Amino acid sequence: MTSETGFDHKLYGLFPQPRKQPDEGLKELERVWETPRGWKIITAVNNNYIGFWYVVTSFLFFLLAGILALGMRVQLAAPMQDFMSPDTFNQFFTMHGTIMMFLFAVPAVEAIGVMLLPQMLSARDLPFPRLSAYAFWAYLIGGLSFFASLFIGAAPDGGWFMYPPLTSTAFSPGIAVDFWLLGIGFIEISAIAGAIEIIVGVLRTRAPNMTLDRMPMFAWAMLVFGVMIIIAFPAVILCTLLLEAERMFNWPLFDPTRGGDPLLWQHLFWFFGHPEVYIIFLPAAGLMSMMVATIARTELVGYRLNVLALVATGFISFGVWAHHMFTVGMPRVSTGYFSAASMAVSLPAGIQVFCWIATLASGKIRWSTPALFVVGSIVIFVMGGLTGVMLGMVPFDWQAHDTYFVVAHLHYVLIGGMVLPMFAAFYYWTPMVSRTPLSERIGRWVFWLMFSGLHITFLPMHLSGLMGMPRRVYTYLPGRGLDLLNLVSTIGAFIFALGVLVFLYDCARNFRFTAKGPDAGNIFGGGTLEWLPAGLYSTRSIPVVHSREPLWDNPELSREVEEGRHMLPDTATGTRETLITSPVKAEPQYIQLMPGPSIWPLVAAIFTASFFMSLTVQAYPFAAFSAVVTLAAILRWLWDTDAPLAVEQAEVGGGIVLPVTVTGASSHSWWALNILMIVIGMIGALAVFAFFFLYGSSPEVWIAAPALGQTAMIAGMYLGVLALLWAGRRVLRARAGRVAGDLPWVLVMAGALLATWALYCDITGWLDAGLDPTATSMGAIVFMFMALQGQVVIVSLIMVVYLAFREARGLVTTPHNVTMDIVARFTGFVAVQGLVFTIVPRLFPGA
Amino acid sequence: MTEGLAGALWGWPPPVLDPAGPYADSVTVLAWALFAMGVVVTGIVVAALWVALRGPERWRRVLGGEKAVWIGGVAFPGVVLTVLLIWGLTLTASLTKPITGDEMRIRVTGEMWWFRVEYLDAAGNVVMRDANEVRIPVGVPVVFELRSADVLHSFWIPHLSGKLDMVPGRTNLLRAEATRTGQFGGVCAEYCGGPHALMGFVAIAKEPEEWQRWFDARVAADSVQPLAAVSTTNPQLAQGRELFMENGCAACHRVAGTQANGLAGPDLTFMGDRATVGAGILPNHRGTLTGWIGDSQGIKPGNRMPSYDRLSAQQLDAIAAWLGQLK
Amino acid sequence: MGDDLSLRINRRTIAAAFILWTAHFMIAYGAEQIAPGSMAARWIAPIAALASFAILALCWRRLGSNGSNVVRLGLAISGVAIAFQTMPAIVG
Amino acid sequence: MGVLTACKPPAQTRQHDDAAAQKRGLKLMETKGCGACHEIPGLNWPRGQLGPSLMRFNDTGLIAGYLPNTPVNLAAFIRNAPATKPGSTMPAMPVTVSEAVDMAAYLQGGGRD
Repeated sequence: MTSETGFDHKLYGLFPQPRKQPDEGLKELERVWETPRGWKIITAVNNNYIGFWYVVTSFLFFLLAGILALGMRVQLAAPMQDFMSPDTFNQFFTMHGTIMMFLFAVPAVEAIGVMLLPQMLSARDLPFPRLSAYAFWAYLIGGLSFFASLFIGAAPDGGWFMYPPLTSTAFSPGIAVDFWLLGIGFIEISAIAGAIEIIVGVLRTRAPNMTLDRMPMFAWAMLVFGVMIIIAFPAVILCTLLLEAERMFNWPLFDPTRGGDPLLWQHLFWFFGHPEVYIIFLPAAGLMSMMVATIARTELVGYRLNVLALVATGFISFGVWAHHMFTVGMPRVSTGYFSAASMAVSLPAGIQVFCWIATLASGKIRWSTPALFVVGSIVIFVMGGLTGVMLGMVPFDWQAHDTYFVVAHLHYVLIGGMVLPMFAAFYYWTPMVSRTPLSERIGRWVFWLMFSGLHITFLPMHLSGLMGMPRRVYTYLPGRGLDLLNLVSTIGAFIFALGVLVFLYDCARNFRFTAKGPDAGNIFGGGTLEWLPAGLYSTRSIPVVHSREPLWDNPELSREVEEGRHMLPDTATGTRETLITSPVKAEPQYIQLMPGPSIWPLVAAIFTASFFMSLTVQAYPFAAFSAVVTLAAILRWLWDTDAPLAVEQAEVGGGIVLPVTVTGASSHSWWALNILMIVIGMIGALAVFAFFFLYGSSPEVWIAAPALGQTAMIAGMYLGVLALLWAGRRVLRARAGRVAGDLPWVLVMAGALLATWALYCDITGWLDAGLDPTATSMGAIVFMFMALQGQVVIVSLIMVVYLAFREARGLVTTPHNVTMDIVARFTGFVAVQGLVFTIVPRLFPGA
Repeated sequence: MTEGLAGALWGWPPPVLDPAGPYADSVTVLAWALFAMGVVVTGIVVAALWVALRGPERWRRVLGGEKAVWIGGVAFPGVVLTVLLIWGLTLTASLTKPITGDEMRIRVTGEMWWFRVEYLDAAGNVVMRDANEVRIPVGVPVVFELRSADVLHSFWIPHLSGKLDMVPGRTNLLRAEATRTGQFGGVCAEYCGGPHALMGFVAIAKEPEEWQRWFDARVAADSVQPLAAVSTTNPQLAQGRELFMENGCAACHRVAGTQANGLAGPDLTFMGDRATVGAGILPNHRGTLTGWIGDSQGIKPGNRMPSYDRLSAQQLDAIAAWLGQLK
Repeated sequence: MGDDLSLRINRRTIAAAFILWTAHFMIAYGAEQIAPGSMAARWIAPIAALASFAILALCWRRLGSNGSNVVRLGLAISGVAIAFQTMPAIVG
Repeated sequence: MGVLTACKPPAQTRQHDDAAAQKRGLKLMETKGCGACHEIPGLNWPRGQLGPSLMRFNDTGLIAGYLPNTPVNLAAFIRNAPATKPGSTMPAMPVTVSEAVDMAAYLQGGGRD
């Protein structure tokens, strides 16, 4: 096998090492990974704690949203009841959908990822532990304050999809919608941070020799999940920015009287919203694939087919967004394209289902609670998938759209595809984090209550939909044949809830959290690395992997790992560290030093939340104060991570010496930054889509562009920025081996300033041409371009100042330097985006 | 007209499966085929699961390899989906055949939370106004011009056709045709805030001759003003009319032939002829009309009409009496 | 061994197959957005599909005789999806 | 009124045992929209406040403070209140005789369905 990084694969033969490591090493390892005691536990950043809290929090939101659902079902148990007022009901269903999608489903799978991935990959922790801590705290605080809006009656009531114009200031004048927009935007940022962490974690922190072909299915699923978040979530961020701009500054992006278009929101929202369904489903499918293999006691049949299915779903799910919009009056051929993609996206789902069935057939099932949940999920998911195919048929969708048929469909898919697999995972992986496993006997009750409750609740809804019951109604008229169906649904909902309650009872009785072990152990006989004996540091040494189920192929592996006979035994540098491997073949590359416990991610999260809350209630001075504190806290936390290195390189066992941290294209931070630029670039690209969409829908409000000469000048300035950056890097390289001097950063700073000036020229150019952001949709979207460009320009200016500061301390090294590289790269991105934002509107002017 | 309204509109059989026109017929056939497909495929998967878990060794070996995945997970769905897609696309095409311009035209505008109805002539001029009710002749193709005055709504008469959204700033055209007479319920299917749940209407299909007579009479009545005369003969009606004008009703409602010319609320020129009160939610007779005027907020919380609870029962009844004879 | 997902040709071919689907989707849908209902917008989808099929076939051949069946399935799924994506322009 | 009595000789007892009639009566109250003006037992909506509440109607001595609360009187009142009690603000209702009898049965049965 050829090497990816020049690492000699023969060296894997050195492991396991013949001799056991001395016991002092283990003590040292435990000391290094020690958790703060007492109340200081909240400063912990280790994934064992953060992951567990994260899972518990997301489950809490599942319960809260579930309680809202029960309230709605009581209201709908009989026709025309007044258990709650229409306004309360509208808030309930809005919050139920919002919480389930944004505060439960996505965070829950992300949380399971944070908890399980390092163990499955045998990494000591995720690559950016403080970032996960920040993401968790931001989510907890933001989520709880969002939920609290229900108690003050200020909860949003525009539906989780928030369609304007109902959510525009004209029809929703209060702050409830702002609360939603800022709250959700904030939580999305937390989700994106988590996704970056997970992508880098899966690609760079795998155990040595765990090639892409040997990754656990869940890791594959989380990789696709992360990439999908990076592509899809910018759409909802742009949505919130656009609607907030309309609400706060009166920019008519969705107001048809001034050239806006309410359908723009729907396109952008569903470009996020449909992939979101797969973002939720794929990780759960990854968990299913792993559990299926274990309960059938055999390898997953069609591992590679399954991977192919994940990747195919990841792509095709981006071509189905408008099947939520078949009834808005799109041209016929357009609806056809989305119908076709909806059919195509079912193919990979079929592959996964049959992989699971084939695996069950090729092995011999051992019944257990996870096994029940897995088999039940397959049936429910297939049923939901089939109604999905029905809804993909345009003429049928015209009838069934926005009725209870869709309610039934989506709950089958989400509960069969995500909730039940999650419960299976709770039963399956609890022994990893608890001293005692959950009860098999109670678990069966939980399963049968939930399984039957689900069918009793949602099966009748297919019929209520066809009988004409629309969605999102707080009541229905008597005498329309809906009474009995709804009563049955309500009873089913309570049966389902009873199942969840019994699960809570099981947890209270049997769950005893332990991060350090001894835990209940591998009671289901899984074959992947998370079942190795582990402490807070994960495994004592990191095993060299030769197959997909290393524990099945090498029964001795646990002992070998525990005796420290594999790679990176104990601690090589005397600090927290993990092994960074290459993305494809997982060849050891370097040792990453990891930050320890810190209060600053928590402080930053509290003040980020208070920043967004203050914006919502328009307490601008306090918002500014919060922003400053947040920035200070983040810089303070980064400060620690930049400590000078004690050692340059260290031995990881078998005489293999690896460098300690590297810079450049193989560093994990470089990866993270590139992913971040993709996120910002996606927001820009979708804004360009919005421009063309509005142009197509209201060309009559488009005005003539500023003079061509001015456009050429601005374009020239942006090209000048690129030239300056190129020159700066060139100078740095030319001074190899010497002090960098001032010229490189001065050139980069000149570039950033030139980009700022170009933006200024762009703005004044449009103002002179008579464009007014509040008058027409063209003004709104063009000034939106500039607002987006303004944000990245400000970031690049801050970065340049930071670079100057580093240079003053003599920290800019030749011929390559990470800070210089990142600043130049980002400023280059600013120039390219500026170029696009300048040229696009001037190339497509009005009369 | 008012007899057993609710029961006639909905109920068993489900309207989606009980088509009353060509634009719903073929979708019903498709729906049955899709249900059959759903049941068969679920059956196949459950059977495969049963074989995988409990089946004889020989069968399990067949099912337990990648070949099963290729056949069951790729080939079989591939064929089924291709057939469905072609069917769906051709059906979509046949249901959205170009509009010739010879169809009868009715403009329906979604408002919070009722439907404004305007009958158009061939040139597109409004010839007659109504609300929350569309009457169409049997066997005549109709095009509904759907608009919205405020937020998104959706126009759905499941017996006659699929739904189509009412989008501010756009005009969507919905084709429909009834092949039998009857009353068919309709609702707003897109969430529009507040009492969205209580936003309905009625579609009434009549024999063409009957429809034509009714339509001609209405157009004649709407264009001139014979109504004012009717109300003066009876003191109660005169009082009702006076109260209507004095209490601000006229600011929002229009009654042809009187000073009442408000356009914010439903046109009441033919109120007495309407099947429902409150946008499809109550049968229309003098009692319910009285109740609605006096307590519309109690009946449909959050709607735009205030409750006239400051008027006495006797006064409300007079207004209802006057409105009830506007036919 | 030929199926190994960490092989460069396998990774790249799978990615290429679905990027091709994405490109075809964007061309077909984009054309329909710009000129709804026009004949040009209708023709562009089958033409782009033929080009896509040619590229898929090329990828297929590059896999060689002992290439991966899984990757071939990826090419096939992409091909079917592109064919689906062309039907609305022809049948619809 | 006389005509009505001749049509259907009613039982003059106040307590109705005819469960089927009561059930029909409730259904009619619902579909005719009586709730637009009255609060009616067993009806969630509407709960009109314009007319008198009809909860515990069997305890009421006189219909509209005017007529003895007998089934015949009540049925007649429901059909055409102004004719039964001159000056009543309750309008005549579009219901048949047998429907009115069922509705009366429901109200006088204490509203138990």
